[in-house]
Amino acid sequence: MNIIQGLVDNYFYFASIVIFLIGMHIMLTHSNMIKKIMGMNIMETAIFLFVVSIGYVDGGSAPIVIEGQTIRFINPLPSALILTGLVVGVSLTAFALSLVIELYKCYGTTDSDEIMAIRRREQ
Amino acid sequence: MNDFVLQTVTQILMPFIQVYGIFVVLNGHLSPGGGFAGGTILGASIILYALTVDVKAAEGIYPDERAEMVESASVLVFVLLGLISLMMGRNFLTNIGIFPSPETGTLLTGGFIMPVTLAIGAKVASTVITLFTHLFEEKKS
Amino acid sequence: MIRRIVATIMILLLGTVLLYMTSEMPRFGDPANPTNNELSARYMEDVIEDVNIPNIVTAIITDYRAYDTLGEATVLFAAIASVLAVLAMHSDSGRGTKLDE
Amino acid sequence: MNHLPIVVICTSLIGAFASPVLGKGRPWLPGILARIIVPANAVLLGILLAHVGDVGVFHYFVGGWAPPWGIALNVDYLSLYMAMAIHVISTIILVFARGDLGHEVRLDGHRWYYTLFLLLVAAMTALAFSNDFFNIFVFTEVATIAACALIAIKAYRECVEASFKYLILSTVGSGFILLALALLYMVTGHFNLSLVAGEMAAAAEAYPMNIMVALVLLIVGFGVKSAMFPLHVWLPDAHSSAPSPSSAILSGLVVKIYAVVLIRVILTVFGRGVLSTAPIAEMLLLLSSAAIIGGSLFALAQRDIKRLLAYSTVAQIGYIYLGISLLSESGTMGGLVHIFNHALMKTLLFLAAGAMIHQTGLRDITKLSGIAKKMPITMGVFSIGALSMVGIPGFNGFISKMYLATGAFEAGKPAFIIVILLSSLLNGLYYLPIVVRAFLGAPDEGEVFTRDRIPLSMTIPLVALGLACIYFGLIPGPLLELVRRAAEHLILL
Repeated sequence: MNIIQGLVDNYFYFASIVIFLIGMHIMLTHSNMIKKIMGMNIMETAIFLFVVSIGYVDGGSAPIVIEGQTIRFINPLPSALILTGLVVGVSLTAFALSLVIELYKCYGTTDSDEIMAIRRREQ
Repeated sequence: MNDFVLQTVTQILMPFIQVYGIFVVLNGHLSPGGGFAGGTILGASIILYALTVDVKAAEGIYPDERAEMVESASVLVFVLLGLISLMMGRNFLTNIGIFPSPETGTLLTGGFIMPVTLAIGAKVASTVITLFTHLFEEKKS
Repeated sequence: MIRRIVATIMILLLGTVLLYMTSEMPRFGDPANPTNNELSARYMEDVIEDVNIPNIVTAIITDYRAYDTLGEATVLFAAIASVLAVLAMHSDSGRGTKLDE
Repeated sequence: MNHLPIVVICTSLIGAFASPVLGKGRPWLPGILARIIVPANAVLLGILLAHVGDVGVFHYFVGGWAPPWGIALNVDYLSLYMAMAIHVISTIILVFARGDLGHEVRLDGHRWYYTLFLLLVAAMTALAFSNDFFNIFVFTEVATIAACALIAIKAYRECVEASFKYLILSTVGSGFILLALALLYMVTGHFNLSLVAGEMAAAAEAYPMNIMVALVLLIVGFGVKSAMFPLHVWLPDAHSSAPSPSSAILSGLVVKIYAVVLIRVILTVFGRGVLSTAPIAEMLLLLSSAAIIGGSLFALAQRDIKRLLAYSTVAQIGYIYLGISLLSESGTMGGLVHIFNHALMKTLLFLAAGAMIHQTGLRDITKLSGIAKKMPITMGVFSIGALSMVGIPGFNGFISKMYLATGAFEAGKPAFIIVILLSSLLNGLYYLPIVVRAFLGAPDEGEVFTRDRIPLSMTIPLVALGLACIYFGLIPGPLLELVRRAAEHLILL
C-alpha cells in the first residue's frame, strides 16, 4: 500500500498530474482548434500548479519579509518562476488564437478535420 | 452592448481600477503584486471599457501607434538599464543603486527594481490591451 | 475513433507512470525536502541585505533572476509582434490561396 | 571582453525591439539594421573566441549573482561554435532575404519579418550560451513563437495551417520540458545545469523514477522541437510552405539549436551514470537510424522541391543524433561538425530552391528540366550542395560522414556504417536526378522566364555558400579543431 500512501501524502502533485493528463487528452483527441488551445491551457495550468506546490512548506506563509518577525516562508523560487511561466502561457495562447482567426477566415471553420477534408477536396 | 447601468458603472469604476493598478505596480517590491499583476489590472480596465461601451472607443483611448511605441520603449528601457550596469563595469543587469539608499520598506528602495517594474507594468498593460483589441475585432490595417 | 482510443490508451499509460512517480516523490510540504536548500535559504534570509526590499518574489524576478524576466518580456514582445504581423499580413486583398502561382 | 556574450544577445534584442518603430513608413530600414547587427555580432564572437582561446572557458554571471542564486552563461567551445554558426549562416540568409523577401512577404510586413528574425537569432544565441534550466525554457519559448510567426507571416493559408500545427506540437513539447525541469528541481534543488549535474548521482539514488521520467520528458520535449524521427510530423509542412529565407533558417539552425541543448543536457547533466542504467543511448541510436532511412525514403517520394528538402532535414537530424548517441569521440565530433556542415548545405539548397521559385515560379522537380541553361549559377551551386549532401569526397558533407563512420567503428557498432552508406545511396537517388535533369534535360518549350537573372543580393550568398561547402570539404582543419574542443568538453563529463 506504499503507492496509495504516497499518493495520499502527495495529493497536490496527484491532482496536478490528473489535470495535466486531462489537458493532454483534450489536446490529442479533439479536432476543434479552440478546444485544442483550451487543452493546452489546462495542461500548462496543471504544470504551474505542480511547480508552485513543489515550493510549499508546511505552515509556511507568503514570502514577504516583515521587520522584526521570524516566520517560516514557503520556498519563493517556484512561485517567482511561475510568474514567468504564466506570461509565456498567455503569449502562446494569444498567438495560437490569432492563427485560428486566420484559419477561420480562410476556411470558414475551426475544425482541423474539416480543414483537412476541404484541402483534400481541392486537390 | 448598450446597457446604461453597465456603461455608467464601468465609467465610474475605471479610474479606481486604474489607480489600483498603478498602486500595485508602484508597490510591487513592498507588497504582493508587481509589474505583471499591476499591468494586467491596468489593461483590464481598458478591456472592461471596450467590452461594455465600444471597442472603437477603447482604441481611441489607446491607439495602435502609441501601443507600438510603448511596446518597444518599455523593453528597450529594460535592456538599457542592464547595459548601464555593464557600462559601470558591473555584470549585465546588476542592480545598481539609482536612488540614494533610504531605509527598508519605503518606495524608493531596491535600486533599479522600481524602474524595471514600471517598464514591465507598461509593457504588460499595453500588450494585454493590444492583444485584446486585435483579437476581439480584426481591424483593417 | 481509432485515434481517440489510441490517444486514451497512451494517456493512461503515461498517467500510470506519472502517478507511480508521484507516490515516490519527496513528501509534499516537508521542510526536509531537497528544494529547501541553501538556494532558497539565501533568498529568504539575505533579501534585505542583498536587495533591500521585503517582497522576496519580486526580488527574485527583478534582481536575482532578472535575465529570465528580460526573456519573459521578450516572449511578450515576440507574441505581440507575431500577432500583429499575422493579422496585418492576412488582413485584406492580395491574399493567395494556393502556393503554386 | 568577458561581457561579449551578453552584448551579442542584447544588440540583437535591441535591434528587434527597435525595428517595429523604426520601420514604420520606412520598410527598408529594419532590413539594413539587421544586416548590420548580425555580421557585427559575428565579428564580436570571433573576438570572444580568440579571448576564450587565451583565458580558457568561463562562466558569466548575469546580474552579478553567482549560481545557484543567479543565472550563469556558459562560455565554452560548444556554445561559441553554435553561436558562430548561427551568426554566420544568419548573415548569409539576411543578405539573400534582401532580394527575395519582397517576392514572398508584403512590403508593410518587412519590419515585422526582421523583428522576428532578430528575435529568433537572439533567442538561439541565448540558448547556445545558457547554463540554466529555466532560462533555457524561457528562450525556447521566444524561439518557438518567433519561428512559428516566421512561417505564418507569408500570406498563404497553407503557411498558417503549418504554423498552427507546429505551434501546437511545440507547446506540448514546452509543457514536457517545463514538467521535466520541475521534476529535476524537485529532487536536486537547483536550476543551474552544473549544480544539477553535481546533485545528480545522489538524486538518482534516492528518486530514480523522477530522474528517468524527467530524462524521457526532456528527450520527447526537445525531440518534438528538433524533429526527432517519429515526432517530425510538423516539419515537412512548416519548412516547405515558409518563405525561403525562413525555410533556410528553420531547417539550417532552429531545429539544431534544440538538438544541441538536448545533447548538452543529456551528456553534461545526466551523464553516463544515468545513461547506463537505462538503454537511452541505444534507443536514440535506433531512432536516429530510423530517421536517416525513413527521412530519405519519404524524400524520395516527393515532387515539391522544398518538401523534398524538408524531408531531407529529418534524415540529417538523424545523423546528428546518431553521432552523439554513439558516445565515442569521433562520433560526437561527427555529429557536431554535421551541425555546421548541414547548416551550410541545407541553407544553400533552400536558398537555391528559393531563387528558382523566385525566377520560374515552379516547385515541381519534374518541371525543372533544363533549368541550368537559364540559371547556370544557381543550378551550379545547387549541384555543389547536392553532391555535398550525398557525401562525395572533397565536399564538406563527406567530412561529417567520415567522422560518423569512424565513430561507429570506435564505439564497436559497425552496423551503423551500413546505415550511413545506405543513406548516402538514397541521398544520391533523390538529389542527383534533379541535377542531371537540370543540366541535361531539354527546357520545356511553353515556359516563359520573365526575368533572366536573379538580383545580385541573391547570387552572392549562393556563391559564398557554395564556396564554403568546398572550402570546408578541402580544408576542414580549423573547423575540426574547434569542434574537437567542443566535443572534448561534452565527452569528458
